[in-house]
Formats: sequence, C-alpha cells, structure tokens
Amino acid sequence: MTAVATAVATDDLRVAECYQCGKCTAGCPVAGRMDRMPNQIVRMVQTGDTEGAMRAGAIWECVSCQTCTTRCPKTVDCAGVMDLLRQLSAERPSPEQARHHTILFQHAFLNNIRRHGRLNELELVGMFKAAVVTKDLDVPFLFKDALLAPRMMQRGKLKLVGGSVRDRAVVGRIFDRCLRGTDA
Amino acid sequence: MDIGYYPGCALHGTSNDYEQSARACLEALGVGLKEVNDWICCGATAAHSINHRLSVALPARNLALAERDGFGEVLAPCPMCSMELLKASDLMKSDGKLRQEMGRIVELDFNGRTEVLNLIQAFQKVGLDSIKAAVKRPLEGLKAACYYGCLLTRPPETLRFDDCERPSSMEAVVAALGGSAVEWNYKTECCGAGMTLANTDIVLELSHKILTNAAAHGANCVVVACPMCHVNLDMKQADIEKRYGVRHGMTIYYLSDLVGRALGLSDEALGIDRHFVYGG
Amino acid sequence: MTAQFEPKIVAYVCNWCTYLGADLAGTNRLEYPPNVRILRLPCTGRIDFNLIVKAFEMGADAVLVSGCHPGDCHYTAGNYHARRRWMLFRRLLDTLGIETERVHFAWISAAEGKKWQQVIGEITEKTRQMGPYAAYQELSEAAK
Amino acid sequence: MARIGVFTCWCGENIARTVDVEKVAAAVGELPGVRCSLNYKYMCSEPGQALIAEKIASEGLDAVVVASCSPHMHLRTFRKTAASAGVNPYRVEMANIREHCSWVHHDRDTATQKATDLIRMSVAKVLWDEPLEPIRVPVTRRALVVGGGVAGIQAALDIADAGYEVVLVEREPSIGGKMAGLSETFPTLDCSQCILTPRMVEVGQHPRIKLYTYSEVEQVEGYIGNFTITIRKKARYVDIKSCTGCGDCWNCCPIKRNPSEFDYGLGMRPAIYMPFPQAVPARPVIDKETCTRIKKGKGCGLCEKKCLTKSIHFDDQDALVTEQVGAVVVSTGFKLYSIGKEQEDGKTSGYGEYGYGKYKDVVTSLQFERLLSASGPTGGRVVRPSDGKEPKNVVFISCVGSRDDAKGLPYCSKICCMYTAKHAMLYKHKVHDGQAHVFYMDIRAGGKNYEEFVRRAIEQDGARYYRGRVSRIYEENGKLIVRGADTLAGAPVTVEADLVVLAAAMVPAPGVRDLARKLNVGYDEYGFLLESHPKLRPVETSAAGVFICGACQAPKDIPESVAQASAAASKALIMFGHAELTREPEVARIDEKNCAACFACIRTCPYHAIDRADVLTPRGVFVKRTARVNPGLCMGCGTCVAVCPSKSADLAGFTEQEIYAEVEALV
Repeated sequence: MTAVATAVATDDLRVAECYQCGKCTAGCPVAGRMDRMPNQIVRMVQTGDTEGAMRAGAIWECVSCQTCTTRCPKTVDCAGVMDLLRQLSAERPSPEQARHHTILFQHAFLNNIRRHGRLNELELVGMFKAAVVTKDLDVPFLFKDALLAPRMMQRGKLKLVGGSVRDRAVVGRIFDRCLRGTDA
Repeated sequence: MDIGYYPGCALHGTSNDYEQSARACLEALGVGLKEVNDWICCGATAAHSINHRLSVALPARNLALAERDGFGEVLAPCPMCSMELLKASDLMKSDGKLRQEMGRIVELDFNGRTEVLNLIQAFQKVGLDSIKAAVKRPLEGLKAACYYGCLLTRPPETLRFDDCERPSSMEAVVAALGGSAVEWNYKTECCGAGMTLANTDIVLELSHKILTNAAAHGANCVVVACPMCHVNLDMKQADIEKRYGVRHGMTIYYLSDLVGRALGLSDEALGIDRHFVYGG
Repeated sequence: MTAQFEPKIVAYVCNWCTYLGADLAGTNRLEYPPNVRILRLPCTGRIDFNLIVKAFEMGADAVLVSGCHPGDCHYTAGNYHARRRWMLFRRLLDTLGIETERVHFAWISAAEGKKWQQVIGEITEKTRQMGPYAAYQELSEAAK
Repeated sequence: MARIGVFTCWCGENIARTVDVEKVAAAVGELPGVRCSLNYKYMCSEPGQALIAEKIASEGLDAVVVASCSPHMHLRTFRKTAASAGVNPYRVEMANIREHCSWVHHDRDTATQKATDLIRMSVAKVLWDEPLEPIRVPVTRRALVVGGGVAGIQAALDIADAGYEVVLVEREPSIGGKMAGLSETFPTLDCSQCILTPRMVEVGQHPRIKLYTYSEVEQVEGYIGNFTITIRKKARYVDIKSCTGCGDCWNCCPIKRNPSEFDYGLGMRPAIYMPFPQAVPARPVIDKETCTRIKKGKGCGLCEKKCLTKSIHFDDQDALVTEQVGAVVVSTGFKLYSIGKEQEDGKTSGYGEYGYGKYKDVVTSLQFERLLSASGPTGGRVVRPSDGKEPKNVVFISCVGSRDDAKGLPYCSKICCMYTAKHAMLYKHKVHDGQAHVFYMDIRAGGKNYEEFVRRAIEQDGARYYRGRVSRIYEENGKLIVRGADTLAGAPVTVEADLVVLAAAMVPAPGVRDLARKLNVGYDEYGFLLESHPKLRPVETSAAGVFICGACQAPKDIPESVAQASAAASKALIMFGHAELTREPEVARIDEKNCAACFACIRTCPYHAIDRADVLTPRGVFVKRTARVNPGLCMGCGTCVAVCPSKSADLAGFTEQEIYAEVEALV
C-alpha cells in the first residue's frame, strides 16, 4: 500500500475524528493483554506514526470483535484501524511479526483457501504448526491441539480430506488479482 | 419452501454438527436448504487482516454465485460468513466503481438481489408463532444463557439485526420453545472467535469468563448461533477447566439444537451427541 | 489549446441563508471559480420565472436559484413557493427552448460555506462542458 | 441625472491584496451617474465614514455605493453615515468585494475584474433605488415571557420592576423550572431553593406580573409592538383563586403512588398533588391520567368532598384566553437527553451499554440532584434507589450524549463538568467513607472560581478522576460493574460501583420547535433557538420583538441564564422606552389601480399581511376590489411579487425596476 493509499484508508476510517476518549480501550475484551491500548494505536496513526503502530503487538491481540467501532462516540472505525495495520504489516513484515502466531496463522489460512477454495482444517493445522516449528517458537503449544485431534475425529468433526471447489482455478485468479494490488 | 444455503468452511468442517442441526430442524419446519453451487471461503478474519480487496472479493464471488443460482435468500449460519457477505454487499451497493472492479476480479456480476440471513433470522422468517405451534416437547426446566458474541449484531450498521447492546431475539425463540432464558452480562462479549488456533490463550481467558458468568446467573446451558462460539465454549471447555482449575460442565447448544429438540427430534438426529460436553 | 470557455453564472440567492453561506465561504477562504455573480434578494420566494429568463437574455450561461433548506426559511415558506414555482416553470422553459439543465436549484444554509463552494464549482464545471448559451440570445435577437 | 459616489474599501490588506482597488475605482468612476469614485484603507473606520460624508456634501451626492465587505456586516453602518450627511439611507448599496471576491479568488486580474462587475451591478441598482422612510408602528408596552424557570423569572421581574406589565406563561403547574429541583449550586454551594424560592414568591406577588401556570402558548398573531397571544390554560381541576393550598385534598387522595415529575420518578405523589412544597402558585393540580374520578367520570371524588372551599371541579376544561403584548421573551429551557433505549426524535440513539432504565441504580444527574436535595424524596440522604442502602462507591460519567456524534449530539453541554465536580463533592460531604469516581474526557471549567472548584473536588474531597469514557455497565452480585478506561495511565479500569450517575446531555425543552414556528424564530438542528447574531445580537432573533434567554438558546449555567435574561428584558425595555417603533420600510405594496383582485398574494403571504380591501372614490363610492398590504405585518419576503399575475405587487428596496437594472448590468 502506498503512503497515499494508507492516508486515504486512514481517512475512510475517520482516524482524524478521534478525540482520545478511550471508550475503545474501556470495552476491549483483550486490552489487558495489549502492549499498547487501542486508543493509543489510533493516536499513533493519527499523528502519523503508522510504523510504530504496526510494530505494536496489540494489533495481533485484537480479536476483531468490533466492540470498539460499535461504541465509538466519534464513529472512528477502530477495528478497521487494526485491520489496516495488519494489512500493512503483512505487506512488509518485520522479523518479530513474521514470528507472530496470528500472522502465521492467517497466512496459512489464506494459502489454504487459495489451494482448495475452501478451508481444509487438518491441512491448516498442519501447515500452521509447521510454520511455528520452522520459526522455532513455543513448541509445547504445538501439541495442545494434536491431543484434541483424535477426540475430534471420534466425533466426526475432523475430516482427513476437506471439501473442495470444482472451479478451483478461479480462486487462484481472484487471489492473484487482489494481491497484485492492481485492477483486474 | 427452499432457501439458499451458504455453509461456509466451518459448517463443512469442525462444526459439521451445526450443519446437521440446522438442516434437521429447518427441514422439520418445512424449510429445505439448497447449497450455493461451488461456493468458496468468505475469507474470514484472515482476509481482512491481510488484504482489503481480497476481503471484498471472496464474499463478492459467493454473493454472485448465489444470485446466479437464483436465490432470493441465503442462509449463512456462521455469523462470520454472514457479516463478511453483508459487508461486501453494502460496500458494492454504495460504490459502483468497486462493484465493477469486483465483477472483473471474481468473474461474475453482483446485482444485490440476494438477502443474507443468519440462523435466527431464518427462524424469524418461519415465524415464531408457527414454531410455537409446532412444538411437541416444550423445553421445560431449560434455563438458557443466550450468547450472541460479536458478529451476530456487530457492527450494527452492517448487520442491522437486533439491538447490539441488549439483544433479545434468541430469547424470543427460546421462549417460543417453552424454555426460559436467564438475564446475564456476557451476552455480547467476545469469546476470542477465530483465535482458537492462533492465540489459544486469549480464547481460554475470554471463554472462561463467559462460562463463569452464565453459571453465576443460574443458566444450565449456553445457546449459541455461531460455530466459533461453539468451538471455543464446547470443544475448548476441557482446556479451560484444566487451565483455570474449575469444573464448568456447561452444555453448549446451537439454537437449532433447541428448536429441533422441541420439535421432537432426537439428539442423534441433531448431532448433539457429537458435542464435547454431552450428557454430563 | 485556446483559452477555455469561462461561463457567466447568475446566482439569485436569498439574503438569510445562501447569501450568508457565500459570506461564510469567504470568511473561511474557500476558493471557487470567479464565474458567479450574486444577486441578493430577500427570499427565494421573490424569484419568478421572468428573472431567470432575464438572466439568460443578459448573457448568462447558467442560473442558480438558492435559498434556505426546507423548514428553515426566514420567511417561513418562501423557499417552498420558489421550489413549487420552479417545478411548474421547468416545463415552460422546455417549451421555450431554454435548456433546463442550465437552471440549478440548491438549498444552501448560512452554515454551508463549503456547500456553496462545491455547488459553484460543480455548476461552473458543468456549464464549461455544456459550452456558451447562445440559443436564447439568438432567439431574442431574431425577435427584434 | 443621479449623483452617485462610489467608495471602494481596501479593508486593510483583505481586499487590496487580491483586488487592484485603484484600478477598480478608476473603472467604475466612468459609469453613468457616478460623480466621484474613491478608495480608502478602511471605509468603515471613522475617517472612512467621514470621507463619505464629506464627499456627499462637497459633490452633492444623492446616492452611495460602498464596495467593501458583506452588507450583513456594514450596510447599517453606511446607511447611518449617508443619512447623517443627508442622503436617504435606502439609496445606499454595497458591493460585496471581500467575502464574495477577494477572499475566495487568488488571481489578481480576475478578482479585479469581478470586483468591477459587482460594483457596476450595485451602481445600476442604486440609480433606481427609491428614497424610503422608516415605518412607524405603535407599541403595546407589555411583555410576554414564555417559560418560568430561572431565566423567565429574572426576565419577568426585571421588566415588571421597570414599571411594565408582564404576562408569564409556564407549562408546568408551578414556576421554578429545573433550578427549583437542584440541591446546591456551583461554585459557591449555596442552596438552590434558598436563592430561587424568594424570587418565585416575588413573581407570584408582583402587582405587574400576570401568571399563567399549567398553560401554553397556543397561537401568536401580529408583529413587533402588537402581538396578540392566545394562551391555553390547561384544565387543572382546581380553582386556584378560591383554593387555599391547605393540603386536605392531596392528603386524602387514595391514588398515592404515582411517580413524581419533580423527583424524576424517584419519589411518589398522589393523583391530586402539589408539585413541590414551595410551588408558586402554592396550589395543587389533578393529574387526569391517574385520577380515577376523572378517568371513569364517576366514583371516588374524595378530595372534592374534603375541600372546604369547594375549589375542586372535575368538569374543568381547557380554556383559551388572549393577551396583548408588544414584546416576547422566550425562556423555555432544557430537558435531559434520554439515555435509555427509547428516543423521541428518531435522530439520537440511547446508551444501551449503560443500562439506564434496566438498572435502578444507574441514575441521571438531575435524579442525583433530588437524592442530594434536603427537599428530595430521601430528605437529602444519598441512597441507592434499588435497596435504600448508602452507596460507598459512586461513579460519575461525563459527556453522556454530549460530544457523541454516534448518538447524535456532537456539542458540549457545558455545565456537566461543573455539576459533576459538585456531585462528587456533595456526595463526599454526605458519605464520609465513600469514594467518588469520575470518568471525564476534558474538564471544561472556564468561569469565575470554576477551575478552583473542580480542583477542590479532586484535592480536598478526594474524587478520583479518570480521563476516559466508560464502555459498558452491568450488574453482578448487586454491584454495578463499570468498565472504563484511564487513558492517562494507558489501561482499562473496572470500578465496582454501588451507584452510577450519568451526566446526560442538555437538549431543548420539548415543543420548542412548535413555539419557534409560531413566533417565526429560527432554530438549529437540535432545536436550540437561533440568536440574530452570535456576538452582537445574542438575545435578539430573526423575528422582530422576540427575544431569547436561558438554555433554550444553548446549554448554559445559572449565572449565564440570569445574565442573558436581564439582557433580553433590557431589549424589551428599550422597545418600551418609545411610544412607537420604526421598522425597515423594505415591505411589499400593491398598485391598487392595477390589481386584478385575484388574491393569489393573500394565499401565499406567510405573514397574513395582505387583506382584501375596497378602492373607494374620495366620496366613498365603491370602485373596485383590491389587495392591500399591512406594512406593520409585512416582513418583506417578496413572495407576493413573484406570484402576482398582473405585476401589481412590488417590494420596496427590491423593486422590479431595481433588480432588473442590476441584472442588466451583468454584461
């Protein structure tokens, strides 16, 4: 995203309207875990420190529950700001972000859809965990869900082969056009 | 009556019990679900975290597919999917340029002719009075904590469904089934949603709070209309209990489970027996 | 390229809303094309069909009639009368051969300096594209 | 031939920077009829005006064009200048070459050309401008005050004390307004009722104040100096003349538990009740919605039987009375924005997330005033409405509805910062071991001793101020869980409160839009009445002879409301200082010879200023019918001119001739 495109996006999210009342932070279910509060993230974007905001771990803690946006008295789309920052950092991941579980997961998720058109959960879990291992992260975490898998299969909740779309090629083309960032 | 059906990945995967339940109970109410041909994933949180155009394009493709199939209404039982569909639909309706661009990207045109429904709206379309009249086994003794989570009502200008601060539409369905609903405080708090795999810690913390509050207000079960809420509250419940050293033992129902049961369907027919917390 | 065509635009505005809106555009230094000439009237209710025709006769390429928003008229309802009259006269203008797209109607309040700027910008641009309005003058010349 | 002087102003650099004033002055000097054309740095300054006067005398000018700023700024100024030098003030025109030219264009050549064009148009018009004389109308030296809160009381007493009669109309059964229900007032903490009730009594007893309580303005006719007001006296079912206010009736009323309006539902009152003990008039009223006798038309009637003075009349009906006044003061005040789910206007939405209406212990600031007040339902004890227990932790939330675009009110309600500090302070004075928590966004304490007052609440009374909004409130185990933010610490904050007080936004009193339309007064999108000029004509309105004061104009506190009320009173008194008024002569007229008597003008005139009349010969023989304008009523909109098919109507100051001359000067 160019600097201009970022500025336009910031405008659309009404970042300039924010007067720092903190209602976003007050209602955020995960504010307690964030290194920067949602209102501080919006503030950083407002003053042009988008880079700093992108580096905050907070944007990966955000669960996209929309509470902040819903209650904002100034109709700032705070959840949208989080999305924008994640998009920006996905374009230019910093080393520490590249290691972040959430971003690894989301990339794995999209790659998965791109291949099949629909989510193939078992493959997703596998790919995600492989990515985590390659990055040499938090290994015990890896086994938590592995323990769940047999119980899920027992309940018919995990299929070894996921469903797939007949016209898979179109999905690839949609991804290409969108990620290339230019018109079709 | 047949309506369009957009299952989304969850209902074809981990949450296929939800699909089973929704299909069974709607069928019993005379509503057939016809799957949208060749539907693809809506992109969920991942798409709008990574690429804005993608987050519009994926739902746009599905809306266009539903239109191609001639569906006037499409049920998307997963609120994440229905939110993404509605959001993309609103964006394209208000921006002709975007609509054209998306038409080129997804190789199909969007005309905004299909209405997107969540599960509760599907029941509302059937009519609560008709449901009430069809009840064979009233849910006496049921004290449900109706749990809406985030995406059924938020963002309100996209969803245009119920009151986002004090929703009551699920309670109305429960009441029609002869059950009762408790007043509690975590109706609209987030469970961690799609963070199940990526950030399990958040999910455990948030879901634990939700289960605790429901029990504190006298609920004997939690009712959801979202696959992610169900995964986090049901599948993850054992992890939550281990992590916090408590015993919740809270049954988590899909709203369709309750409707189905009241209509006289068996737990097996509805897939309730496949829940992690079952019969406890 | 030759110098671009600069249209003459006559704006009949009410004293209480649009005139003040144009004043506010000034106070806020909102720049807009210099093609407009404002005629101050007490109320858009005063503006009749003849005034519009007269402006074209005097060489206007477009006419703007602008007053208070519905419900905000300083004189209670003058703007409604103006609007209603305009609906009637539009057909008459058509018959006369005046291009009705050259007559614009806008509600601009005393607080809408920005809207004044936009409206004048848009009308100027549109009229530039339509080109000079010679038809009426030719008509009245021929009648002499 | 006319002798016109054109005076082009530089406005310092404001015009001269973009417009070549020398060139303009030279160009317009050549126009037909122009005798002299000058330019000067500041035309509106004293030397500038002197220059105009001097040229009028030396050149024998009979018309003036000033090319400077907007006529809304200085037309009056230059008309006065011209008049003092002997030119009819209505032969003065202004060309607006500042707001409409130099300030909005950058290119010097274009701006200079446009300025020249604008002046040419004004010169063309002034050539035809007729000399006009102001219209004189007699003044009824009597005022109507609408709304009997502190502002209305002040205005009424000021006018009455100056020796003129006042008609005071109050919608509620007693005067006193919102202030009568307050506990103590900031920043002095003097008791609200102690300072207000003596003034209320003064109104009640004043020989020159005619008080209509439980009444509303039904209709307004006439114009400045000569209004006829129709007042609806709502059925009170009690004859306030014969009633002594002994209290037998309300003590015997069996329908005792109705939420009290005065206590905002925190206390109860019978169906026949006195609004509050110090009410003026100290007379009861029957609430027809709850009285069983009135609802059913039979039965009960206990109060009637008990009443020794036979003052109760169940067959009472609304009555209409008319009053003649020359000036109107509007002081209808405010109400609180409704925080709950239900909204009346469809524009704002409530705060579902704060649980007002769902949790009894979430109250509004005005309800809290009643809890603090010695005359309140708890006798001044601060207790929880739910269980009567003393709250040990009280959360106060500012800006509920105010500064909230999403809920529909972007403006600041101005007084909440101050009364919230007061609430925190008074609470601490009553509950010594209690803790006040205040969530605020900015503290706006501009005013004499205001900042010091807020600091006292924080420093001496230990109120804990958090800079942040609250996102949600819910009840858990009998406590209200308040989830807010402390943006200064950069962290979410949760307070377990026993009571929450919401500082709800101020909005105009209901029905004010209807009243404004009857009076031809403008109002903004929220319903606040519009002043003529925000700085220089703050209590005047677009309707001549109608003045505004208090919170109906904008949120304001007691000192400001009182000051504005006195200002409005003084404006009425200035009118009353003359036996007749002069009005602008820019009104419509009918050429009666030409009039076809179709009366289209009568149907369209918004002021009912045109009547049917007969044209008679000097001997009284009927010649024809005609329309005729009442210049006292006509406001000069010109709608009649546009609709007149025979072109018999015209508008002085904007005649057909004058406007056409202006249009013809376009090229």
